[in-house]
Amino acid sequence: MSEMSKIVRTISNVIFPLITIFGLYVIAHGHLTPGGGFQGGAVVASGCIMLLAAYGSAWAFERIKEKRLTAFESLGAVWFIGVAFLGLFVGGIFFANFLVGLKLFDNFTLFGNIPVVGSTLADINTGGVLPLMNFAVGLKVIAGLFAVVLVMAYASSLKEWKK
Amino acid sequence: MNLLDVLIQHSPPLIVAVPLLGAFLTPLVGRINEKVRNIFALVMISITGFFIALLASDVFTNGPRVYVFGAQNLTLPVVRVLFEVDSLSIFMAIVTFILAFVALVYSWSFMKENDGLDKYYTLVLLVVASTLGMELTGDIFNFFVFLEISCISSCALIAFWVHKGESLEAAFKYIVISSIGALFVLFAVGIFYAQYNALNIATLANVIQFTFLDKVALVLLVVVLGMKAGLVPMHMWLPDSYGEAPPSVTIVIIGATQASLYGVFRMCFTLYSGAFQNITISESTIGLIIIMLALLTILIGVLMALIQTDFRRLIGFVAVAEIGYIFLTIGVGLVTLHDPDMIEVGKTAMQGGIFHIINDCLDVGLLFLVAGAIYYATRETSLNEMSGLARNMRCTTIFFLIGLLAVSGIPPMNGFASKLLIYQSTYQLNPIISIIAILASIMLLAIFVKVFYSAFLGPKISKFENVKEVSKSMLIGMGVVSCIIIIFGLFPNIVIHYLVEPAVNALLNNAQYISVVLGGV
Amino acid sequence: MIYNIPFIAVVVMIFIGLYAVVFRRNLIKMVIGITIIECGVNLFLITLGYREGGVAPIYTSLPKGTRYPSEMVLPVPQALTLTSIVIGVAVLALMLSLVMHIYKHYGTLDVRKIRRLKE
Amino acid sequence: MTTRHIVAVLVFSIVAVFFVFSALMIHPFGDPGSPDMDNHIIKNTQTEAGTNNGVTSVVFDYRGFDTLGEATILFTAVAGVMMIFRRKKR
Repeated sequence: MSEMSKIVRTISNVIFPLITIFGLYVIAHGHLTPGGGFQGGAVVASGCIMLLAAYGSAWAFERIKEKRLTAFESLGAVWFIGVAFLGLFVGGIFFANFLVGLKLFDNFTLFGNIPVVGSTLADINTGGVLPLMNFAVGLKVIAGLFAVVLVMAYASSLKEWKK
Repeated sequence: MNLLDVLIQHSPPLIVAVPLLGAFLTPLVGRINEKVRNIFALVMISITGFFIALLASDVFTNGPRVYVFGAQNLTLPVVRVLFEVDSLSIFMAIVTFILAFVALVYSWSFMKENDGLDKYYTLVLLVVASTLGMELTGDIFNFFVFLEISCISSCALIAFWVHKGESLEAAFKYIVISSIGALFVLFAVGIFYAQYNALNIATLANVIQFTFLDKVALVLLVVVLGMKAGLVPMHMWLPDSYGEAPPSVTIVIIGATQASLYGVFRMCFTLYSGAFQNITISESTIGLIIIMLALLTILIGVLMALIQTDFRRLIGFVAVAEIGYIFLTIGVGLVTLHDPDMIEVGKTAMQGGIFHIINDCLDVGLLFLVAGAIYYATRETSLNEMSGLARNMRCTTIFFLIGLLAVSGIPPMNGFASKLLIYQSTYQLNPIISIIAILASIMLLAIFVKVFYSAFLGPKISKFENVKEVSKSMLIGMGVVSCIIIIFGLFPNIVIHYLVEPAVNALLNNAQYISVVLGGV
Repeated sequence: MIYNIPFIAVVVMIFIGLYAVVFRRNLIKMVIGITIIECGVNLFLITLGYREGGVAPIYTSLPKGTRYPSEMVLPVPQALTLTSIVIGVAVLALMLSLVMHIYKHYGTLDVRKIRRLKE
Repeated sequence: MTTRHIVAVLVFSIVAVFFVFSALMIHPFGDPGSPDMDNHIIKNTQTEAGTNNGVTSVVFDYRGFDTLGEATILFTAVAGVMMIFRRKKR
């Protein structure tokens, strides 16, 4: 993939932060509003892919290697399964939502509040392990999807592929 | 509650989670050192084996065990994913563990010269984890998820030698067929969900009514899982992918294929057991259709194997024929088990079928390992080019002889024990079926004698002057499988009594499977 | 009967996809066919969970006077669909990379010219 | 049109008829009856999972193990693509 015109590059520069912020919002509010790790991760990854398309694969490949991305992906996966294992060690069962109602110190809860039953306003400090898992999945999806597209773009721009 | 009880209680999720964790960590561990990574993968598989052994000791004595994810107690209606481990599940898990362990030991030196081994070990661990997940799960959507993992990771492994066009082609064929198949499984899951608002196998088995929609779902499930196992007429992917994948991987993929077979057993005899209860022998159309297809599978597998010139494709077609024997027992079981006069026949057939699962894995797996060893030593897969290999590769020749005798069902080997049970039961149903089965077995022997004569005996060729015996880890891998084959062949009664019979009883005791979850509701 | 038109649409989508897989000769078109089948199955799951006049099963700022659970759509099919979509993406990525490599090896995407593994 | 095509079209249409019939036999669109499992989830998502979002509670809590499988699938696909596009070591 080669570089696109200056107009495209400028506009993608301007839009990229907005896309990223929106994607991170979708990830962070996954337990309150429609959305979650996968959806938000896909939004952020598509923002990254937009930059890749605008600047060309060689530019992107100089700045980030797919090895680093796969390491991030592994990290996300380990984080996810790690939370599940924490459920086993702390909550006594695999995948237990052990943070709900758990008071860590005096009154501090980490995502541990229980919402009032019925229609409520959004309280971000709820959900137990759900936000943690959302973050893990978000990291995974961002790194994974971007790595796939990056590798494909780079491989198709190599000379040996063009006959 | 002592530590052992706690470990046993938590072993169902750990059996799947440990290889998964290993797969996630392998890319990170692989950055340290190649040797550390290989040892790490082996250790992860061994830990899994430890948990499988613990759970097996419990399940074979105390009956099925349920593990609910995310909650201490089971609440009704069943909303959570749960694992339900009965003797059949744990039997399949043992099979998978043996194959995975052998594959990892064998890979140590077989794959040494390749690059991209981090990903290789990751994917092998993923296939193992997904196969175990398919075997232990008690939730039908979870089964679909693990089916997808196994098909994606097997496909990537089949394409491991990317510089070969044939392996890419085989991988593409495999993923097209298995992803469409998996989507139809999802469609069947949707049908169940629409009718009964449940995804749990025990709950579904309790309420299933055999409406038109259920029949459609049953046909979809049997067709798709049969396709994944290699039932004719959807068998064409199997020899391709078995023949083109690296042989160390083929043995793991055999395990994944057998998990699909396990799925057929589970769907036919647990999920639909209540629905089949009132069907007499003349009405059990699906059983008769499966018997027909199974006979076709055996015949086509054997006949196609006759004309092959590529060693590994030949074994692939033999694997198709062996799958046919297991499907034969499924068909016989479906026809006979609900008829009070014939129930003993059905039980014998099921014993033969389930015993044949492990024998098939070991025999065909051993043959693939031998083919891999020959490829490693000579870089040759065509049978027309091989000759006189017995002089330089004595151990491999012995292993090949063991595999040959086992796969064609000759008395001192394990293949004989299970095939005898199959012949017995089918003879009581209809003598023609058993005659066809025996004839096919004899033809298998003929095929392999021909291969043995042309590849291992025969005149010396100058090209193979400097061929050496393969290295130790490969010999250990083949040796382990051969030992198990011989032990199973010498003491089939013990194996049947302690492993196979509990599995068959668990499979046929549908009420227990349901009541463990629903608690007599 | 007339209310089941969404399910008929599902069947139509599945068979359009199957048609592409079975009768088309181009690898990319086969991949597109598989994606269409997958969309059909996803649509099937989503339509199963619809309750007439229902809102999304989310309590944050629920419209006033909504009765639950009878006026919320079912959450489980949505979760299943989410899983199925991600699986679809994964399969698509793998298939496309295989197609790229096949094109590199054979210089064509025509199934008839690629087949080496016969009999 | 070869014979192979005709057979394929025949099989295709027979299967299609079965699918259409099953589509007609599923419960009417928009009326799933009384779904126990889903009603249980909608009622208990705030107390058990501690979240307002019913779908997220199913994805990560009630059926969290499926999501682990799903994350694994993405991981598998990325590993597979990386393996297929690997470059030779120098």
